[in-house]
Amino acid sequence: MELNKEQIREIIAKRVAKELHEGDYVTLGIGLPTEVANYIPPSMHIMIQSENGVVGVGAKPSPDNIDPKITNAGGIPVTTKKGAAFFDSMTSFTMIRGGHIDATVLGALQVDQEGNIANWMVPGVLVPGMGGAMDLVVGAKKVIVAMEHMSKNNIKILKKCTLPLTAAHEVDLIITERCVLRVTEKGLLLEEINPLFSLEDITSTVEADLIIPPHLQTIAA
Amino acid sequence: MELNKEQIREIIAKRVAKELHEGDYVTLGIGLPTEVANYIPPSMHIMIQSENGVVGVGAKPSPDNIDPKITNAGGIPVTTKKGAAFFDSMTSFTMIRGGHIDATVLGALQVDQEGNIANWMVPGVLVPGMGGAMDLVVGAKKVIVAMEHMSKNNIKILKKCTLPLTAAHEVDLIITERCVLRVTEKGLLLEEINPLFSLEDITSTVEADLIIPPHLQTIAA
Amino acid sequence: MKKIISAADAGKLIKNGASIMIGGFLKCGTPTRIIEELLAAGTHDLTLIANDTSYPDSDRGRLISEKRIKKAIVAHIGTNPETGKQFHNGEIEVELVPMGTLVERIRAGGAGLGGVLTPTGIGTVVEKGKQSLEINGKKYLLEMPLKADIALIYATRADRFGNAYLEGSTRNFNTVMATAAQTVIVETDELVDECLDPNMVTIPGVFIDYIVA
Amino acid sequence: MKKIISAADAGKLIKNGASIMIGGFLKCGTPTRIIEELLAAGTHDLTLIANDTSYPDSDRGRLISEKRIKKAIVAHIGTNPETGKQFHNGEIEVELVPMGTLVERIRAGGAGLGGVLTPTGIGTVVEKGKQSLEINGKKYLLEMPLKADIALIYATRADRFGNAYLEGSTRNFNTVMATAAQTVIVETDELVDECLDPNMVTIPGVFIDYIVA
Repeated sequence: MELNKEQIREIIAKRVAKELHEGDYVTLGIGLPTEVANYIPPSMHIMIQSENGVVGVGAKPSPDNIDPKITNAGGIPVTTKKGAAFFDSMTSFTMIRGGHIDATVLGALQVDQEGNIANWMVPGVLVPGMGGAMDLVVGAKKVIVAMEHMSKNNIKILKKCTLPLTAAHEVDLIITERCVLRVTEKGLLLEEINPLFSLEDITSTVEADLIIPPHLQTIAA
Repeated sequence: MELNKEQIREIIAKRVAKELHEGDYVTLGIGLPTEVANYIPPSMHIMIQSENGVVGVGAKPSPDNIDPKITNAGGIPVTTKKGAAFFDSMTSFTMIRGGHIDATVLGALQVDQEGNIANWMVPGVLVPGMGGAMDLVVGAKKVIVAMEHMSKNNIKILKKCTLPLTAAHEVDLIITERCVLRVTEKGLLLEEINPLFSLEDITSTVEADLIIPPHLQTIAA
Repeated sequence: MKKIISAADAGKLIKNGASIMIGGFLKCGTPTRIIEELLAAGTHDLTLIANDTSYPDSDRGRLISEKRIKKAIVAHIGTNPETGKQFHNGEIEVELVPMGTLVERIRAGGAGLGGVLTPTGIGTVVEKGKQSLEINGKKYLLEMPLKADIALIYATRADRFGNAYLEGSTRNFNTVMATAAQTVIVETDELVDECLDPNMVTIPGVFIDYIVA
Repeated sequence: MKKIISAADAGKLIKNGASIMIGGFLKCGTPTRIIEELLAAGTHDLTLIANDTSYPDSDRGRLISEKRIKKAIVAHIGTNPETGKQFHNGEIEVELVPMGTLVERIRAGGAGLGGVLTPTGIGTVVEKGKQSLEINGKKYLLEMPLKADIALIYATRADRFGNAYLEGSTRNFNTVMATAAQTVIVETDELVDECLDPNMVTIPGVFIDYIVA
């Protein structure tokens, strides 16, 4: 099954959105995770926290409504929703590291069956810096990795990450366009599978130990 | 020479006021130190910090102008001066412990030639708690002890404090109604003497090693 | 949207034996109505974490006078002779903590930090039984984080999202305590119909669980 | 009253080889005018402490592009490829610090604390060469305080007493940096004639030395 980038991102972002609950405070990473916001039902009240100092991030401003003093962590101007608040980086990381954020959604270069995640550098190639990711992964109550299942033809869901870690033993859930995997003490539990893919499409593209339940659930859409 | 309590407090508070400089941020302890504020010349701009979360403490409010939401560290309603700011206890002790307060003026039960100070408890008798005093003494750039020279007939300026310390090696200056003593590595330097007292009145009431300069300065008034 | 409850219901959320943080510096910025209901509910064996034990006949001071407190972790008890008396009689345990250390210990609890390294208390009885570390040639005490089951905090104004604005010198310990308890209840003088201006929020609603209006 | 100086004079206060903290998260809340003057003054061999190195052609990012920075202590360099390039070429030293750790290290410097005990970075390369402590069964890294010679911070409005109000998401690192440098210069969009409302002060003037209006 070949999906284009856009379809992949939509499948993942839609599925991640289902992990969020009424009243949750959520921090979304840059890139794909940011798109999760587009699939939160308008009736559901979710507060998006941005590590640069906003809780209650709203929609993109219209061109004539841009305030350079209100941005998200990507430096992009945003608006605020009802109930928003501004604060400094110290308070932001008190929220993040102190366990006050219900869930964080982050991309990853690699993730493994121990719940380790690598998403901040490829030695000698890409060293953007960890930004707030290390604190987010350590501190958020629930850590959701939202990523494309493979990177070109490289396997990303491993027995043990080979890239420098962002944090150890912190990932709870891995959501790709092919499946939903839960990190358990015995390996990755295949909770859901996208019916567009076969079980073989999963097992052949995951190096980690997989726990495959007798009755496979279809990915929630 | 017999002075009454009021005279004693006035001599001390007046002399302490001379230690403050234009633009200083100062935290005054409860009791006698608070009276220092009365002797700051109106032309001199000094900002008084109160550890409960005010910088720029002003005069006592008139009875019809009391706001219970604006108090000093003694719980007494105060007003604020021009340029005042409110903040929380965390910020307050960032100021205090972080070295951002130019001077603190505190009372003491005992003080010694090593710059140790005891002002928070008498075991078995009085245990009010240290409040913010330990942080103030450790953090303020200059620590001024303002106290009556003796407690009834007991000597308070010792070789070594016998009461539980508030902090070790932090006192810079001791100001009593009889004299001004500077803590130096070699003992207490008698910087000024109140002409109402003789040298003998000092030496007989101070246990600490005293350095007496050849020409005694009169207390600045 | 946060749950809006009565002071009486807030009082009932606090169980016998619970650890509670109560904001306020003496009377200023103290959530008095919830304390009234806590007194009325008869709750006892509490561990109190606060700046002070107030006055014998005021707010958390009455929790002392009426013997509801098993242990007090505070910076100052001088304004409440009842605390000193019960302490000397062995009726209550009192842990006196330097004020700056107390606020940092609560902050560490709320911010997920492992402890506080402070110069305050070095060379004093506060050092007793504690680890100290030498860092860059200077000695620091390692002080432990503090958390509580419940925090009762004050706000001058709050909105339904739990955002709180605190006026004057009422902020004191309220801001850090909001971050350091399992359940955080804010008692507000005024519940606004509209939202607070996001620039005017002293305590973001993310830290708040219940509002007593 | 604080000294009000020009951006050019502020730029000149920064000497070759100085350590400087610069507030802002990318462009937001960054004191750009002083940076312009710092560039114009030709100052070099600086140690930069900031959230990020911005963009190659913006504010502190230009300090990188124009090779004024000897060492950068930052959480993120991804938006400025020039930093990565100079880093790989060995032209610049880069110390990457998790953002939450960076803000706490600066705070520790400003608050007189001996260090930070954080769980962030445990099990990663961030641990390398650092002491860790086990506290209540959990491992924490000991991270060192950060201070600087100069801090350049942004304000939306300031008064002549140095009190500053920061709007929107401009607060970011500005608040802690104001506490952690020998000399603190605030660049304000607006200098008010009257004083700020003491309830609206984001950064109290006690932390400020100079105002660039």
